[in-house]
Amino acid sequence: MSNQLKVLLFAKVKEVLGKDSITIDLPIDKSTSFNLIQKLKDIYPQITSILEVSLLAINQEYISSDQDIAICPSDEIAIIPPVSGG
Amino acid sequence: MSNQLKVLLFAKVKEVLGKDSITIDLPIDKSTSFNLIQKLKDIYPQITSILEVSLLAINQEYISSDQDIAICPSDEIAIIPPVSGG
Amino acid sequence: MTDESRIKIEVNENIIDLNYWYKIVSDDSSGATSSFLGTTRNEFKGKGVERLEYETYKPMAIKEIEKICKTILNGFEGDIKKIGVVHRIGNVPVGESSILIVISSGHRKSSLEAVHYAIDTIKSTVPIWKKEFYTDGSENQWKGNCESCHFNNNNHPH
Amino acid sequence: MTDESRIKIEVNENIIDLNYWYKIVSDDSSGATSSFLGTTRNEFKGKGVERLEYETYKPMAIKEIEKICKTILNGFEGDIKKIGVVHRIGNVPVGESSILIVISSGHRKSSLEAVHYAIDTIKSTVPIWKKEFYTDGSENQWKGNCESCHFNNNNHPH
Repeated sequence: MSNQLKVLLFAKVKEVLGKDSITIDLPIDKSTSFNLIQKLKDIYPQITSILEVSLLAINQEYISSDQDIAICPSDEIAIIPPVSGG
Repeated sequence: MSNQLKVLLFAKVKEVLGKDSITIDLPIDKSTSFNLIQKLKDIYPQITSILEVSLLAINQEYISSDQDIAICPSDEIAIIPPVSGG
Repeated sequence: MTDESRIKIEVNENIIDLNYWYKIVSDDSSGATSSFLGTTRNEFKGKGVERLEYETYKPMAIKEIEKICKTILNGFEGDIKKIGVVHRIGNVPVGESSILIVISSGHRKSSLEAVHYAIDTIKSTVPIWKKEFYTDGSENQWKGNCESCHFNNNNHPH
Repeated sequence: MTDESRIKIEVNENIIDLNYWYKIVSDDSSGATSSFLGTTRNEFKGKGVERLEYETYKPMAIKEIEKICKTILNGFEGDIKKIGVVHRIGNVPVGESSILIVISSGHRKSSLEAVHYAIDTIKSTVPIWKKEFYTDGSENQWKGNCESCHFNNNNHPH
């Protein structure tokens, strides 16, 4: 059994991957933020360096990069590269 | 011989004296900022307390209150009460 | 007044209308209105800039700006009256503006400091990104504000 | 550009036109425009205020504002582009504005700090005075900014 996690993409990550969202499969018992980021790096090595400086947002809230959080398929997940508004 | 010094008045000083300028006579050898202020206090005791916190401006430049400066009749002299612009 | 009625936030593609936003924050009990307007400059480190292109994760951007506004209303000695923040998205050519922050307060110090806090914090936390396009035709660049380096290391990509 | 062409100062009875002053300081090399707008509040220490009346020693006021503007152009890491300052004189009813300072700069920090410096210094040195008129009919009062206590004693009349 695995979770299908839809991940929203923005800015350089969106541009490099050429789409504004991707779906990642994670085993239900491994459905956490750390594992999601590791899987993203495995599948898309071309965004590894951006992921190093990006944060995850879950349900429109930043997740601290040193915290491993459980993720459900119903969560709204997004990769937030360093922001540059203003 | 004396100097006739025209002094411009503003704000509360102007209001209390009811005019926008006054002319003060000072002996030529005593025509200085200290003597001018003393004479103003002598003639118009009703503005003494305002004069204590005001500055003189000569030719549109502030005069430090601890400096005794020579004044000529051609100078533009003004009493500057505490300002409140903005 | 509730916090909500004292905060107005927009993130959209429209040209920013200064008078509209000053009216939004006007208040008879306010003696001071401070503001910051961010504009596309014609150069970056000596390179000619033609325009910026802004992108956003809009619902989260609005949430993050709301947090900043609420922090401001609760701080600054309770002297803040109203806050308006608008961020333009899409193409912003040189000379046009991407962000306006306008804050009214009883006395000047609080809104002056609140505007400074607002722009610093918006630049570090709100999910909005810009891409710089150059006049010499060289490859456009996604930017990252130094304030937004989420990780304390030096290998950020800007 | 000379210093003079980068500074615009007015002291007059006109209603302040926000857009005009933002246009005055606009500059393609500017990424930031910060401003301060001072407005007549409806109360002073719990007393209802109806209007303020401003008076000035105009030629000296303009000279003093010029000094402040030149100090700003020479400071703030040379990052200041243009400065606009307008002070309204005469009657200014509640909700209307008496002063606008608008400053453009390359980066945000310099104009944000320059606006703060400008309003603090204008309030302490520029020969402009205001009289406060109250809604309860009590006697109107000439004001003195705390910043302008020329003498370091405590017997100032406000």
